[in-house]
Amino acid sequence: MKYITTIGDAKFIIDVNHDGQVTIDGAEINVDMQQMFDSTMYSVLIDGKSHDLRMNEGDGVYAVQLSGAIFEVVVEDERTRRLAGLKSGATVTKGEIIIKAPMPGVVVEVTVVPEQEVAAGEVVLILESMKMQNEFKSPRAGKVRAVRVSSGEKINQGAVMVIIA
Amino acid sequence: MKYITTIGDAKFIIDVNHDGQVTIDGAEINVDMQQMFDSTMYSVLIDGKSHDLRMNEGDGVYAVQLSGAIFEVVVEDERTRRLAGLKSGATVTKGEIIIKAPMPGVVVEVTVVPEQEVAAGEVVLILESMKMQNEFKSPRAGKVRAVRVSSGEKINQGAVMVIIA
Amino acid sequence: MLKKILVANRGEIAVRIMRACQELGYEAVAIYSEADRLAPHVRMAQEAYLLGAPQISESYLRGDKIIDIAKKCGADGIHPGYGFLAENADFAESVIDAGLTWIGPPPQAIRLMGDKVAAREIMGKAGVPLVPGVGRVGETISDDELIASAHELGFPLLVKAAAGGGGKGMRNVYQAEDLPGAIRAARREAQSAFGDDRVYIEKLIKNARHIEIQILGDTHGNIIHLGERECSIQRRHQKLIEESPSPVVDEDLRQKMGSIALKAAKAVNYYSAGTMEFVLDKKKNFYFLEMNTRLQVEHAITEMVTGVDIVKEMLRTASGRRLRYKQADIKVKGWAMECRIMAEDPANNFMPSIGKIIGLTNPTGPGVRVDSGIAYGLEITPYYDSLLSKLIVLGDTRGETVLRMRRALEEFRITGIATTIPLHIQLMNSTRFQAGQIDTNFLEKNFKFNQISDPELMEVAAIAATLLAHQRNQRAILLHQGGPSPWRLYGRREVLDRRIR
Amino acid sequence: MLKKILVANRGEIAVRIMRACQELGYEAVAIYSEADRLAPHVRMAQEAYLLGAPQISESYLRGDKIIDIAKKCGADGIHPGYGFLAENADFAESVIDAGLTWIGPPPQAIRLMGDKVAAREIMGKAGVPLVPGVGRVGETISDDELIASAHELGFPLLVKAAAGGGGKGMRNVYQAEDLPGAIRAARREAQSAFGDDRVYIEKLIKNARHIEIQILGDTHGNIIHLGERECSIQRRHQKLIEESPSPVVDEDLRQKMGSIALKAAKAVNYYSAGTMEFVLDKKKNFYFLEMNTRLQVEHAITEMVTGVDIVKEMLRTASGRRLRYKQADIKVKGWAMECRIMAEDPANNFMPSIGKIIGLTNPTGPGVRVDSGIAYGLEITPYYDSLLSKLIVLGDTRGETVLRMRRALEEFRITGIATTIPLHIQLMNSTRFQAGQIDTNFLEKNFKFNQISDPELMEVAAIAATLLAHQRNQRAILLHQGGPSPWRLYGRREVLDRRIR
Repeated sequence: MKYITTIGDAKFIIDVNHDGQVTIDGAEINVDMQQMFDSTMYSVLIDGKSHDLRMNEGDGVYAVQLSGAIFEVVVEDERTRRLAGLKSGATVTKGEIIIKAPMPGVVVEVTVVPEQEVAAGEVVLILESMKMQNEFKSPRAGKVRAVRVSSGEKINQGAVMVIIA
Repeated sequence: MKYITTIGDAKFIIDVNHDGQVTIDGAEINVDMQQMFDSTMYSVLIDGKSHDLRMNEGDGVYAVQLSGAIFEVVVEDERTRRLAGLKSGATVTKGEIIIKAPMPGVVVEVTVVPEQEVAAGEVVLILESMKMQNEFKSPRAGKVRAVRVSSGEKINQGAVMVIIA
Repeated sequence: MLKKILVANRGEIAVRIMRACQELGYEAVAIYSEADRLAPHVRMAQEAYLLGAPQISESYLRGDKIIDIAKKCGADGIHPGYGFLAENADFAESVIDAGLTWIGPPPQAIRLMGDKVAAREIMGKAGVPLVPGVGRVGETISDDELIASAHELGFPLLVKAAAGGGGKGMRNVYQAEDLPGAIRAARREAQSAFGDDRVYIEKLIKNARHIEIQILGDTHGNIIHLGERECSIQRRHQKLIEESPSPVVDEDLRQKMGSIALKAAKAVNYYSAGTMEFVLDKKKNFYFLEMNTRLQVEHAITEMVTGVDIVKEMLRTASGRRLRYKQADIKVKGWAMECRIMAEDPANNFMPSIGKIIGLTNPTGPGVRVDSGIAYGLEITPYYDSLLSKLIVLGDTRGETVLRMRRALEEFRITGIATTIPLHIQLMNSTRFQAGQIDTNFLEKNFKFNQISDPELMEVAAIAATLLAHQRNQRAILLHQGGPSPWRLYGRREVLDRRIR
Repeated sequence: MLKKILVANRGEIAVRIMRACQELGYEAVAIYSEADRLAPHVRMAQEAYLLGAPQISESYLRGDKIIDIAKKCGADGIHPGYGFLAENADFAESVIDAGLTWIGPPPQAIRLMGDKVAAREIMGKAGVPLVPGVGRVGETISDDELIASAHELGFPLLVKAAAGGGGKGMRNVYQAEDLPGAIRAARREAQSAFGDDRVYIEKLIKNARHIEIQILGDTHGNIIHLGERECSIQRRHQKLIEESPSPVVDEDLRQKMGSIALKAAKAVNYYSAGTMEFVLDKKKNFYFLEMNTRLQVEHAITEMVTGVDIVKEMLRTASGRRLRYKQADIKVKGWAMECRIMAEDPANNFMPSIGKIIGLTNPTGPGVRVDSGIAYGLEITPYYDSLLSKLIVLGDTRGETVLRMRRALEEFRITGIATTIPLHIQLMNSTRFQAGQIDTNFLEKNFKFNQISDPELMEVAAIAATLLAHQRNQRAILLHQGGPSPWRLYGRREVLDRRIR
């Protein structure tokens, strides 16, 4: 199967055939990838070079960590491309943005009010967790549709905090 | 439920009731036992004393390792006692003894032949594994019923090597 | 003589202190919150007692409960570690009043140095050089007055909380218009962290290094310093990497700073372990910042280069024994460095990371020490500081130490949560860092995380991700083909397992 | 200058050597058998190449393949570690003939010292004291002749293989009637281990200690010794615990043994790392045993007390550089000890243990170093030596070191297989061991494993086992109550998981 794999601007055409033969941009390579016991670590030998890497997948993006670098890798084949086409109505530039708490914490301050216009990168909320105050910013310009939490409130992981439209 | 728990000659009467209350030899104790993520390690708090131990069960015997000591603990309740009663026809002092390979290896030497009388503790076979030669002894006096391997043979884990009757 | 020590802390520092107890033949007593039942400090202690709910106000800050437990279990001393109750003079006094040994400095010294404005005044009187600044002991200065004084001091400057420490309630201000907001933010943070919103302002020394001197004393008036630590690699005033010695401190400057630090310590009749923090400017002028009246996170690098076990000395001297060392015994040998491994995601603006540790390999081998508060299978919760482990390395030279640190960081594997390990690897690869050209702005001004575009590494990442995606595709196709077969059940189970773990 | 090193070994020593390579900026190349694809040495290397099937004859002993791989991948040097090909002079010569750098001693020295009978002769001529014994260079002595000579020497005596080392092909004989059987057993073992059944006999020195001197030299004729190691804690001639310094060697004896060792090394024009092994009797007379012409398992304790990185020095001097140290630079500071953690079951006559490592916590903290060849999830196979890890500890005094070792052993957790950790803990608790009253018979004569009857520990074990049995009972009852419910499925799954893992 042929894949179009991208890391930022870099693009790789990788072909994996039924015998497990792999080519990258047309050049054949010898790959041995083994999943380790803790399931997010992999040992990869590529033409004799040994790499120990950590890999997690989320929302179709593979986060690969090796030698201190973290790459966000997008892998597409015919089918995923089609799916991407179907989903494209719901991308960040158009739909609602729901800012959820990535972990339990205490809301230190909500810096916006409903109906307020916000710029891209503007701080909307400060959440304290692990003794640190973390700022949450709007990923794009828009209008605050709802504020679901208030200062001093203890919230759970996944709680919806602010919605921007 | 009441248990009779023995370690060698030492005997403990331990009662665990439905509310999780525990008494040992009549004295109530406060126990919090937690299984760790790797499943054979346990953290046990007994009346505030903290113990980190390793525990494996095999053939009804619990091997407990803590602070460098290894104890073989036998736990019996009414039911297990009854079962023990049923099984008692097949104990080591009477039945056949099958000496199996605990791991793959190479047979260095078989020091007995079929029909030979052996004493308790007599070496019957030497198996090399992990660069070491390990002697296997007869656990009791008896007669060699069968020898299933020969010198130089590579054998798998669990292979029957010698049977003593 | 002490026999049983209650360690009023958690995480790596509780483990560190318990190791010292065990190596001295003392019994260690742990305290724990409901979130920490399976934490290493509970498992390695001889005794362990529950404090309460996970929130620190219900657990590790409950001085009353802690003293109660100590008395009930027959502990004869309390070591507070750092953070929590370590710099709470009232708690120290309560411990002593309860007839227990306080393993730390005199409560009076904690109190005096705990108010940074008061500390500045004492240090100034003792002849210790101070950064120019504005503050008044025991008084709240209004925002307006601070703003007015700021113009006299000039920019850039630093707004600092009078109470507390650990980099909280601090803001750099580069221009006048940012000052009111910075004062508000600092007050807010100080109020939340220390229950005291008093702030003061100090001139911000440009291109400064953070240099601190470790102090160690006994109750017989003997007090020595153990050389310096450089802690310039900081983010939002939180130290991330420390080293000893400093690349810019020579023997002459070390002795000069050391004797000033001792003078300052004697001004408050100090004993036990403590640290004098200074800023050092480009001309090697140094100014007093604050004193930390406790064991510090970064104490281990000083242990590595001097051979002095600071925690054991704290324990020994707390029961009235004399310091085992004189100033002349202290020789700095080799080069030590520490990387703080935090549960924070450097790729996501250092957002704290929580979850279960599903894989853990601590680096080992020559010259490597790990002081860690985590274990395989442990749940990292949002209630406490994000420090997981300290990776401490000793080499003959700074060059060897940096190479060894990089090697050890590559060996360090924590899976299940995000950590700062990738950041540290990138820092070790930075040529400016390698050359020792660092100051307290380095991390925020002269270094950019994740600007790696090594084509070979990218190719490896692309191949690995593609193969994993391919494997999943294949499995998905097979799973959709029909009824269960042994092979397929196996595949399904694997997928399930992966999701759960 | 070396740039890329092939490490012709596996396990902890391959990891150790690769760490040194990486800290010197060299690339490391691993070789591996089919059983070792996921082993740490493969994962940490920059490159890794498959040798063949798990059996050592198909993999780690295939010198031809190894040299071929080195040439193909552009390695410029080979480090053999210990065991396997390390003391194979023919292999060393082939490496050199292939134009690669041999990171070890001169092949001629390996050859001379490899035959223990020949080595005795050379050492005797060089004036090194020898244990009285019977042997002839290059000749097989018949059993009858050995038996006849034995009566002249007197009992007890030692039958030893002329070839090889590592404690293989050796038998203690205390009375004449056991001699013929011992000779047969030693020949059998020697034939199997070294392909050479020649044996000789030596007087067995009673109550002797095993003391060895570490040697380090360069190709410019500079050669120094790094003091002694005591390795008297042995089982079946296999070392289990080593320490440096020895409790009975004073500076005077150290210098005497050191200069004899250097004299012996110079007699074979030695360079690189090597060890002279001696027995030391109660009157502090010492006798040459054998020379190990390679890096030794226990080299790390010498590194800890001298500060010399022996592996880095081997790498540096192999490319013609001069030794960085002179004899006067070598000072023994502190006390180091090593426990060998083996995959053997001390409760079951040290039977080797195989299986998957399902839990692993290496001890860390001050003064602790672990050189390890294992990792979480690794399968321990029956093909190789049972050494898993070396736990190495440094303290100020022997007392501190023993306490620290015990603390570290308690922290060391390997689950999934049996290990010698419990044995080591019990040894650290032995008062005779604590007092340093050890000799090579200590473990087999003066120490009994698992004689612990501490009532508190027994009670804990009884309670824990009972609660686990109770929990299983309860679950079994619920499982038998009827059709599946979510709760019960969960329970069943857990049971399954436990059985699998």
